[in-house]
Amino acid sequence: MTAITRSLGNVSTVGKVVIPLLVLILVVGPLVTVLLATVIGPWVVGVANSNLGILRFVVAITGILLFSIPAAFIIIYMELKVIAYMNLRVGPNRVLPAGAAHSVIAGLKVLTKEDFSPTSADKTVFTWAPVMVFLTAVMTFMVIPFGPGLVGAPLNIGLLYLFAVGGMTVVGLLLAGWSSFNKYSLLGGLRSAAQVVSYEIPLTLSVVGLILLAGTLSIDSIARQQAGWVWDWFVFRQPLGALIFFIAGVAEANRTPFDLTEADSEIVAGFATEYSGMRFGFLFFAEYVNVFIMSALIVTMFFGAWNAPVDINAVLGFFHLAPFWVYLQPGELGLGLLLVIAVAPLLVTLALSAPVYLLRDSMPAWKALVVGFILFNLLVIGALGLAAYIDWDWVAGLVWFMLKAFIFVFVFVWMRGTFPRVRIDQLMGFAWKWLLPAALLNLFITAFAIVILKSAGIH
Amino acid sequence: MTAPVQPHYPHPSADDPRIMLDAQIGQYEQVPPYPPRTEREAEFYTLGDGEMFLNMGPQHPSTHGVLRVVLKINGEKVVDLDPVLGYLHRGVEKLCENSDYHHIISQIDPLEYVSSLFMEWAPVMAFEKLMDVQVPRRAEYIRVLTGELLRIASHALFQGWMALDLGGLTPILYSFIERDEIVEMLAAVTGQRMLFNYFRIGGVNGDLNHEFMSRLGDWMSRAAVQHEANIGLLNENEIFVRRMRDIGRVDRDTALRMGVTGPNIRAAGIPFDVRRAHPYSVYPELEFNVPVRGSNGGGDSLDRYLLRLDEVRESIRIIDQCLHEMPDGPVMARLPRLMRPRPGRAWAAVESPRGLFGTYVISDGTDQPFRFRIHDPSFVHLQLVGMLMKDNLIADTMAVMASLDPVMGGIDK
Amino acid sequence: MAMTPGGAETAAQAAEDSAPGGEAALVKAAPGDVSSPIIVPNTLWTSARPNSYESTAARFTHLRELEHSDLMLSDTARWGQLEVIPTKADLIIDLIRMNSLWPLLSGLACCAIEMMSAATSKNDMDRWGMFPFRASPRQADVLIVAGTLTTKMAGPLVRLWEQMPEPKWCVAMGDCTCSGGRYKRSYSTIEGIDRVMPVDVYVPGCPPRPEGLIYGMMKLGQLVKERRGHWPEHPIGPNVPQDV
Amino acid sequence: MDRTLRTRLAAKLADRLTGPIRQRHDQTEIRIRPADLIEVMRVLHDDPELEFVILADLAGVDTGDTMQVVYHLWSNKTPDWLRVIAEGLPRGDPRAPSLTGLWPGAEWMEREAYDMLGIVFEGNRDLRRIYMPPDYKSFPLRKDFYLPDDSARGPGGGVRHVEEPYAPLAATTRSIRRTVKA
Repeated sequence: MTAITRSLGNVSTVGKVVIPLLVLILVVGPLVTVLLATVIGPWVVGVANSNLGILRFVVAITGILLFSIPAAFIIIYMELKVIAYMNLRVGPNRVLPAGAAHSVIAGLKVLTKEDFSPTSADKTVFTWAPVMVFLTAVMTFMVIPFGPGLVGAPLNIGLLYLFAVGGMTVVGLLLAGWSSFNKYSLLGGLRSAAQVVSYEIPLTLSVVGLILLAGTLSIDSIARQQAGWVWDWFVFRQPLGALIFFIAGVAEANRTPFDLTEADSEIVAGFATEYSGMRFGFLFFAEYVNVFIMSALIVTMFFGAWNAPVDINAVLGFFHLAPFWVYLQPGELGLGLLLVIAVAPLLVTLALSAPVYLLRDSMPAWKALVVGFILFNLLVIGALGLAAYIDWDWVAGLVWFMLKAFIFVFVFVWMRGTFPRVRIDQLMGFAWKWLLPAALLNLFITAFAIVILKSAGIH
Repeated sequence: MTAPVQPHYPHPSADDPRIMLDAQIGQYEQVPPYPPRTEREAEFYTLGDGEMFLNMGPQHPSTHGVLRVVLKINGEKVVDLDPVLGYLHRGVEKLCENSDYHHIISQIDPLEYVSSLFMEWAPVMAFEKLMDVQVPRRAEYIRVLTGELLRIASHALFQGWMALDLGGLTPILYSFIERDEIVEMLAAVTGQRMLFNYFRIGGVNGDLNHEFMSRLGDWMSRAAVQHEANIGLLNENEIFVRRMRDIGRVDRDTALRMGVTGPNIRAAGIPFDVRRAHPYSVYPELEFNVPVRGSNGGGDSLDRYLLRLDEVRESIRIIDQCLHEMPDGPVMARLPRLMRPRPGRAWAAVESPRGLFGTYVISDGTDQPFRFRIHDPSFVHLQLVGMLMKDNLIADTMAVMASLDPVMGGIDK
Repeated sequence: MAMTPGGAETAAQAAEDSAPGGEAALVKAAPGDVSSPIIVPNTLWTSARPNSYESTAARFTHLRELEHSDLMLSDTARWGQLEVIPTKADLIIDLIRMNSLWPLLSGLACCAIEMMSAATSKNDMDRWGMFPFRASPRQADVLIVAGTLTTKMAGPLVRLWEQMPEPKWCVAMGDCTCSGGRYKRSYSTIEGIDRVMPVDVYVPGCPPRPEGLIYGMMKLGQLVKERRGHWPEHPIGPNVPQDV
Repeated sequence: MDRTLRTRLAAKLADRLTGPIRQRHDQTEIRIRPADLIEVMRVLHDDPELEFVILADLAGVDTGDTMQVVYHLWSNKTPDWLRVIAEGLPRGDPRAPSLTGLWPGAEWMEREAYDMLGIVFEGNRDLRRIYMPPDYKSFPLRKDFYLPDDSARGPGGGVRHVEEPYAPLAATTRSIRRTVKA
């Protein structure tokens, strides 16, 4: 025993960790495997089978957590680059082509910064407030349908859940502002409380008309009702509602021109003034996740969710064509399939690199081959993507959904590059004097129209 | 001589009872930490019900440098405020009193770093009065030309800062393009981008050169159009206009009593422009208007903003006239190297982009001035902030302060 | 009267402008007569809140103490216990930091304008990932001291520096911050900020061109990569031996 | 040079002036006692023939044995700048009446003169240091405040005692010469 201790004392820190772990794995590993195979495995499967809903929820929230990070990175990169071009600048362009990784680099750097809390701050609240902000943002994702069936939790009261959870963001901001023990933070937190609470009302009311029209609170159902052509989208039946929802959404996401909570020129960085390191990273992330959520919501409610703007079946029907279908059955080719897999890449690569080589004098052969290979890969990916798009509903839905959502993200970024900031009294006045009556008007007109149309027998 | 040894002091606050107490209570709100010394300080540092202090600066994004403003706020409303200066006090006056007359030009240059040619102009004029020097006409035209160029650059920066303080990101970058072009142009003739050190007693340091003229020609060919485009960028923005209208209104009487000059007094409806009120250089020979804005009730932030845009238009006119009317000839008077003016006093004032910039020199017969006094317009204008901001919102502080266009270098000397 | 009056008109004036002659009029400065000296360095260097680090008093109040301590001799001075992390990971972290240096939005004087100019369209600092000027020191990596540092501003500036989280770097921009520059003789300026805080990169010039600042920032990036988490060699304060 | 201004001033303020009215280039200069300051300024400001409405500058001057406060005024009625010198303030306890009642904008300039030269303006309700820190004791623009010579400080001088007035030996040779002359 002493020999073992002595030799353990000689190994490095890494070794001290690794060697006991190895021993543990060697001894415990087989035991666990046997147990898993005989007893625990069937039991887990049984439990999972009987609790499919919960399992689905856990998988979904994990997926969404994983998804929210690249989404935020892409939006941050987009903001850096788009605003740079609006400013007649180039923007970040050092890490990866066109500086594509600069947002990731910044995120990682923030992660490795020192993370401390001020002396007089309420440490518990100070630590957990960013988590709360981020968590509410991510929880909102749960009910957003990214495509047909691609939804974390298909609640039938999805809208209600959305507003209930979305409204909790302000609690996180308020806690962050209050616990920092900084007057700028406090002002920022209070401003965000006033702002979000005020804009929550027109935001919710603007959707009530839509609910009356759709007759449901389920987001999935609302999305399905917008299938078909562009003019089936709710934005054409609820233009005022869409406008109010958009404006209130900008205010909810704390974006320019309503970014009073972190107004640089007034209250330094608002509720985030005292945050550094990863806690600041959380707040920063949550802001951009919120931007994506707002865009996604606008798309889901008013801009046809995952539906394509063209009803492809109707078009095909007009030309008396059968619905397009991929007739390729790979299994029927038999041995030929192997031949294709072996030869096709080579031939296609050569075929693609030949024109490149011939058309450009300065191109050496190996470079042309590389270009050809890349083109071939792109071709294959494109073909596979097209096949997936045609074959699977959810791929098509995801493509359209992301496209539309990022168009709205672009609008958010555009506004940031363009607008000055409004003042707090103008902000509140706008919410209560204009948006709220307009939302109510929208609601009454919708209800009135529905009653009239129903009594007239038109649906 | 041995250098003084830096003694090692124990941590002074380790057992400081006041700090210990603060740590126990958890607050550090004793502002100021000493008993009030003046009536005004006692009044300001007494908190009413529901009020608190908010300390802005010396490092704050919108205080235009190292100004510190202590706000007494009630919620979002500013009850009172107390600007604290001196964070950039470089002792320029004392340094100038210890430098000879040529040297002073470079000492005073960085005072108002946005428009440093005007900082050279006033002392140079004062020295010329003191020494009875006649400046060649070409040199006077060059002074006017470069000065007006710099005025445009300064007003362009003002436009950008105004937008930045109201939360707009983009205009500042556009105005910096304009400013960089002008500054590079001036660098071609002076050799420096910001602190030109170009004017001399009795003329300017070097004639205009080819690169300057070609750059200027390029710029002039599109200056007016570009200016109108820059105006359109902000003036048609509803948020921007609403943020500035009816904020920080200065009426005529206040403007006079507070010693306001420059664009700020013209925006209050009083056509006081040193170039016309007390003409110097070749300004009497040039045609330009003194733009005035503001109704009977005085001018608000928007007036001050718009007036500067009007001034840019006039400056472009002046530059055009200078280019057409500039005579040939020498750019420096013949002067001895070592200057010992007769004992006497001289005062000279120029219209800088911010207002009346004056210098007052007393000579005692040596090659250094006995007393050298600098009067900077921003210093006077900043006083207004305390008066204008009462019962406005925190966000308006930025709008008003930006519209007064203070530069801390000049304020703090 | 040593002064010779220049003319008839100014004779009386000169008499009024200047004091009567003689040694008697010379006001002797005795120690305590006009003032008592204020010692600058320690008020600058002591933390305003000694217990601000996790409720414990700081172990060191001067970098000079740190220099002589065992902490400074080991590699762990800045990053803490890093033995578990392989060296290459350290390099990757440094590469990341090098490409994302967020400056603090703080300018002192003239150089601040050129600092802003470095970030604008013509000289785009954002290309190296240096752009988002953070307004709060908690989120900044680099303190670009742009402009003359006065004795009154020294305290707040050091406090800003203390408020920035590690790892942090300092760029001294302009002659005034490097050495005192043209205001070296003044009674209210500090001759170079390296008297009050450590400096990583000096960018001379009055003011330096924006390209100069960008070059300095790129040099800083190089330093971040090469220095691998070590402090600069020189300590704070006068680095000339006391016997000189 | 506006000769009519000279006659007008002489007519209005004959008994207040302590010296002759001087004119040079575009400046007219009058000298008064500090005790008369407010009345003189009121006349200058209010009189319809003078109407000096703009206070362009307020400067304190330390001449070595006495102090002066110098005002520069502008009026639409004359092409000259008017310089008003309130002279003869004792150097040990320089006191002058404040002009903040007439021009509230003079407040900070008076604070500056107080900060730099120690001139106390009676009636200014906010007379505290404006540039230097509140605990600063000396007055930098006074003539007995010497700027140190570059060579007087060793290269390893470190952070100097900013406020210590240097004894003449350590001060610039030039400033010593001037002071001795004066």
